[in-house]
Amino acid sequence: MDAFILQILNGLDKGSAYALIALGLTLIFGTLGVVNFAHGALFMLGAFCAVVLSRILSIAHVTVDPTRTDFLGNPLKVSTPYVHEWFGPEAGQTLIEWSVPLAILFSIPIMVAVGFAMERGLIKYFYKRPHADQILVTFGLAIVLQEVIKYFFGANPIPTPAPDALVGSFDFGALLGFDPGTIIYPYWRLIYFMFAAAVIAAVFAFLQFTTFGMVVRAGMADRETVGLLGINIDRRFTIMFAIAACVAGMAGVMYTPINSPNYHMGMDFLVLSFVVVVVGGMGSLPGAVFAGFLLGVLESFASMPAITTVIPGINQVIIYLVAIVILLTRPRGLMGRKGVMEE
Amino acid sequence: MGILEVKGVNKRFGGLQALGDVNLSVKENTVHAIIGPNGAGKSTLLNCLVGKLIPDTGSVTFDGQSVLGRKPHEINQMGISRVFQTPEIFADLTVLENVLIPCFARRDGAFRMHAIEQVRHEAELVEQAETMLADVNMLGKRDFHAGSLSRGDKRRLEMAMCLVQQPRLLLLDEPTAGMARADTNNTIDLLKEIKAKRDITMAIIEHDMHVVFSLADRITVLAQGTPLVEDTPEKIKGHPKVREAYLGEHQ
Amino acid sequence: MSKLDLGRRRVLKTGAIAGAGLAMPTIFTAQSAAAYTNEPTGSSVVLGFNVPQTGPYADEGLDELRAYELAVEHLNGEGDGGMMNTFSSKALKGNGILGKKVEYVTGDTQTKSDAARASAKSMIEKDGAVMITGGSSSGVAVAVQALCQDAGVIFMAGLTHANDTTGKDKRANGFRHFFNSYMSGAALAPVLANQYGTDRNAYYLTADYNWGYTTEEAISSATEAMGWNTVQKVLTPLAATDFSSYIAPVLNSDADVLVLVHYGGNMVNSLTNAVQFGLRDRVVNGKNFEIVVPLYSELMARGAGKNIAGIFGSQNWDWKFQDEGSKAFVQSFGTKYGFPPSQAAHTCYVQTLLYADAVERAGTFNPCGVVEALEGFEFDGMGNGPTLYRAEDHQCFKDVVVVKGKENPENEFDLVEQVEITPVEQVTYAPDHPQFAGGSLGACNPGA
Amino acid sequence: MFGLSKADTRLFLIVIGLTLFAPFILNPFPEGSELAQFNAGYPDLMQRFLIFGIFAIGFNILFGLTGYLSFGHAAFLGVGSYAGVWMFKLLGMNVLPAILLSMLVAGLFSVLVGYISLRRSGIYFSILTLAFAQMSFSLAYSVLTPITGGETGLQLSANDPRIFGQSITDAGTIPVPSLFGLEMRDSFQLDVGAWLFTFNAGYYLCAVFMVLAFYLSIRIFRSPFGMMLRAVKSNQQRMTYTGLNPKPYTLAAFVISGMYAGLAGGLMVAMDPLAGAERMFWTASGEVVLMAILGGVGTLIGPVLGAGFIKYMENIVSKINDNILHQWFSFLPDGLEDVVVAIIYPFIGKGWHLTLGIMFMLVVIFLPGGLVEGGQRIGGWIGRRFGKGGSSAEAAAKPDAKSSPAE
Repeated sequence: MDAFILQILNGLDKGSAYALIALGLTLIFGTLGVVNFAHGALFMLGAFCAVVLSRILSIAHVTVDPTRTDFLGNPLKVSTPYVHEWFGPEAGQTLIEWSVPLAILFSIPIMVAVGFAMERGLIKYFYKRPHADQILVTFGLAIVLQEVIKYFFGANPIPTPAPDALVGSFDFGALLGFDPGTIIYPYWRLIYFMFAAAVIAAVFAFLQFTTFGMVVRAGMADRETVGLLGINIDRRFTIMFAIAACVAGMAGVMYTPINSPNYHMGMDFLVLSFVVVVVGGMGSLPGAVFAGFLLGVLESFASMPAITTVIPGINQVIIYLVAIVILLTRPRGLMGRKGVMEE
Repeated sequence: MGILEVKGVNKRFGGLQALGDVNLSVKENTVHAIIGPNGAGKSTLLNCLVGKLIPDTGSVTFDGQSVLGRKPHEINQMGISRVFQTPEIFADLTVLENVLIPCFARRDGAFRMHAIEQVRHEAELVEQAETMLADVNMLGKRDFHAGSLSRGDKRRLEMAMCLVQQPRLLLLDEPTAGMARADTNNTIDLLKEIKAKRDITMAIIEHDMHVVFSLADRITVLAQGTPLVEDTPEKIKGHPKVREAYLGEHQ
Repeated sequence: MSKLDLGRRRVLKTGAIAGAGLAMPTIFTAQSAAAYTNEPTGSSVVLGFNVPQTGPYADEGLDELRAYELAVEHLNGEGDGGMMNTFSSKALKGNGILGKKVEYVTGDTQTKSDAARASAKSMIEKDGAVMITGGSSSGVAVAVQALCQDAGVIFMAGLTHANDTTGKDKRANGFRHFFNSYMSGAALAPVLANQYGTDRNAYYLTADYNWGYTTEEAISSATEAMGWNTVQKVLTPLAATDFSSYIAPVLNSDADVLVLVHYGGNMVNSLTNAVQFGLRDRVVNGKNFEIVVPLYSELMARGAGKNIAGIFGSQNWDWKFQDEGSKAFVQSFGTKYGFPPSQAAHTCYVQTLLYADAVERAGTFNPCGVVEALEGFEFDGMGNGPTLYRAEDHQCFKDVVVVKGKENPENEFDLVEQVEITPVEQVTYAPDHPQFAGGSLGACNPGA
Repeated sequence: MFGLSKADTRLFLIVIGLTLFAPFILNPFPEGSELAQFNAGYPDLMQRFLIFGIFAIGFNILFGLTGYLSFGHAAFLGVGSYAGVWMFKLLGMNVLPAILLSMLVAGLFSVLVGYISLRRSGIYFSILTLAFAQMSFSLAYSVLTPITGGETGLQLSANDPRIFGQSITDAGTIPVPSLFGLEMRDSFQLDVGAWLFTFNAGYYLCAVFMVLAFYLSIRIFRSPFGMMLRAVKSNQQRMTYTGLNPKPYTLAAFVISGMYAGLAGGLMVAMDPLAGAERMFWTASGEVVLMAILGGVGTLIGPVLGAGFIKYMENIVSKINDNILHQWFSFLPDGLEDVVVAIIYPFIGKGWHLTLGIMFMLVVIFLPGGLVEGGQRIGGWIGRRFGKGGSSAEAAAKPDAKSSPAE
């Protein structure tokens, strides 16, 4: 039972990441009709916002300490971050430590700008082009973005830990009446889940309760009609793209303490998030979110030793297997609309 | 005994009775129109005839054979062709190819793996297709992209695609929907011409009274999923029930 | 930045033919012309450095490439000579190899066996490379080794740790300097037993591919021999990025040691996740919960940050070694590039020198001559103490160092501290040891 | 000729000519010259051009004609490769049975995958094929290691039975793939002045298959079957109401293109008897999609050009390193040289992916019809500029200029 609860938590956590990326993907699919292979790259850019912020906060001035030597026997260069000097070593260090949460704020304008630039500069010319062309151009863009990041930050993962105060784990076992230490869950993963829930709720509320959202939803259903009504749907779609980019970016920022970011983390997520979107049903936001959590939970269960010993390799294929079963039993995924991306 | 016999057909969608006990008989070599106000069940009936929907009860027979449970392409192979509300053509193919495809379908059936033979070597079928195009005055556009045609030409092309199969029954689903008066008249002329040239049975589902009365030999009026009356156009015009159910509302 | 003149080889190679060829094309089959594949006929010789330049191991590949460039410099008599000064064999004179200037070509393995083979093939077929070296995974090493065997050139493996490279997939033309899974197990087990006691329950998370299998087997059999108990072995997909669902069941088992048989990005993520779940702070059966990472990769360990502190593992070499060879190598590498080399760089550098030395001693580039010179070759001064290239399987036998992650690193390169050096006797095994059974070297193939 | 129309015959002859003389055409720069780096005329890469050309041609029969975008086509190539290597291991080193079995096994696998996946269309179909391929890859890399060799790939060993051949040669090596004694790696070299041309047996075997595959693809494109496939892409509704059943047509196209992939896989192991699981990874499937789109979807020659382009980038651009750059620009003053090298360096060698990504974007932005459109534009420009007669030489060098679109 305790193992079961833990895997549900894990599944929800994985699902949060899937759902956040899939949410943006399906928004772009649904509103703009664009297959965006660069969406994973946006997630990766978000993560590197955190890296960049921590680097900025760590900018240091270098002094030479003649009493110590480096590995070659030369005098040691000591670097002291400016924030240490400005706010004192302790406060300065805390500031650097908190770079990941701070990066959320830092990433929003950046990701909005990136999304805006991408849509205006590139994607809008591809609305009327075949999906094949959209795939090629966004895939090309994804490669370019990730290679640029690789050029500046290298291929290795870069550690970006959560602030010390948020490191550690929460003991559900004691809370729920199990043995202490059996159901412990890291704080940051709980934060990630709550963050994802909040973002998803915010996006839904935005689409549900604002006029803007109403128009966009109408546009998702029938773009031409809304266009005929004289509503400038294009401008709204640009904003939608920026929002999708921003959601992916923030998901990336928050993900960095869970796994150290590297330049190809976007590609790692890309295929899975496509599967999530399609299993959820094209053009369905709740479908994408639900499928994200569903696949996350199933993946977690499939990796339990009790199951992998019975069916070896099931943890390797569970997501794809589930995707096949769902698509065969429900032609348009869990909540897909008819006619969207079926040609 | 008509070529198409619909007997006691019922179709429900959830709580909605779309078709209630529909009986219909289309006589060979006539033009039979099915009219009725919006939501009368015309399209549902049509879809039951072509295999897209399966009625809950009742029977549909074509030339003595049941069409129920057959797939659309099988029903087509039995000799029923369909013209859509908005012309359904192969927009990415040339006009000639559009007409060639039904020629192949007629000769080779629903599937044949002819991957090595070359289309241009099928002189007989090409000739057949070209004759058909000439028949609808489109031979000059044989190498055009079908997608680039005007709407009227698309309609002609679709008719040609259906006729080249030499169907025994041609189903027309509001062939003039959304057309301007001039286009509508052209279509009427085209259909008259087609009818004059060959023995063919047509079943037309139509909203536009002008079209119906210019073409139909017999008319069935459908209201709320049930046939109200069936008679000749002249009699239908003055029928009180029809005025009440359909024409009255239509003014 | 110093430059190497690469183009000259081809000019010189074909220059002689060019004169006659213009008048009348000469046709001959490549097979009959040379005594062995890519026999260098001009004043230079080409080596092929085949390393991952794209994909997750790109940084490791680049570090290997740096080491190769350094080795080429030293062989050609430029720079400070590095380990050539401390190497026990004095055959190398700093005038290239057999008097021929060393040139090189580079390629990208992408850490895929197909791409690696394509790249190696182009080096052999297009650039005339007489030796291929590099790689940072066993899959690639085995694939390229087999290719070199078929083509008739020498393969000097880069970073490859699976037993198979010199076990069931060994080849006569292939040589491995790096240590292997068995050695990691044999070196780690006594240290672990010493540190953590002999009554331990170990839980294995193993990367679901060949290297994972052989390493898991090596570690588990070595620790079981010390009295440890294996609770569970779980295979994790290569593509996994979030290991939480594999870590969580550890909490519900009675394991008190977690062995992460992961490398590279998998290692960074699984270790980070394990620490997140508070495993380091756990007490099970009255014992502190411990994590072990059998094979350390410094470059990747950097990605795990503070999480590696205090975690045991094994390494082939570390730049903080204080022997003369290591110091010389670190000095010249550090001077050239500004930071210390990784163990991948070290093994690649050493392999290049060993190859060059073998050619000098054999007096020929003929692979069969080189094989003969390397088989049973004993040397010292290359950073690992006295070392033997065993003739039976072309594996180097040397001391293995057990390390643990440093608690308070002084800089980003200062990742591990040496715990113990396990002497070579303890890590030596019979060539027909069950973990290595099933392959045969075959005969050396000179190609042509 | 060959039962083809005049334009198709011309295209076909050009393709035959290009494959036949590729060892010359791909080695335009003299050995030892600075530009020799760009020569692609060595056996391995030439074989790859053809093999991936076959793969892309087959993929295009499915995607270009029916519009069904399979995102798991590499699985068939991978399965074919494994089948081929197993033939080498069990039967003997003759390549023909291996290639035939590769096609057969890939064909059977594609019947299974196609039958299930084709129940859906559009992106749902793409994801189904992707799911099958990813499952194949994951299992081949891990659980199925005894059959597939897992991480290291399936390779020959001296202990293989090889019923109709030797397990090990007299010289103590593992035998190499051959066609009735003609070893695939046999080459002869031709020295003409400063040029060195290599003619490789394996390459010409690939060339034979490639020419046949290309010929078959022309025939399919021009056949009633091909027309039906385009009808599937254009309007399935009309198709069913014309009495045609789209299912068997699409399945047939899927299986044919699966067998093309199997042929490519079989040839790959015939040239190099090792099958790695990575060739089934989704990026490999994505690569063939990119090849087709880059070259020009639905055109005959486009996919081959796309395949050649990507493989050229992968094998040639990735091998340029900074030393080579320094050497190229050594004529410049030192400071300037360093600047130039520093500018170009990120795009070559380890940065070849970056160049590839940029090329994808440029092609799709400026040449919506892919490289074929580029060729047509160049051809058109030359035609206008120099009149009709002057274009023939250029057209021979640029086969795309002559390609005829699908219709």
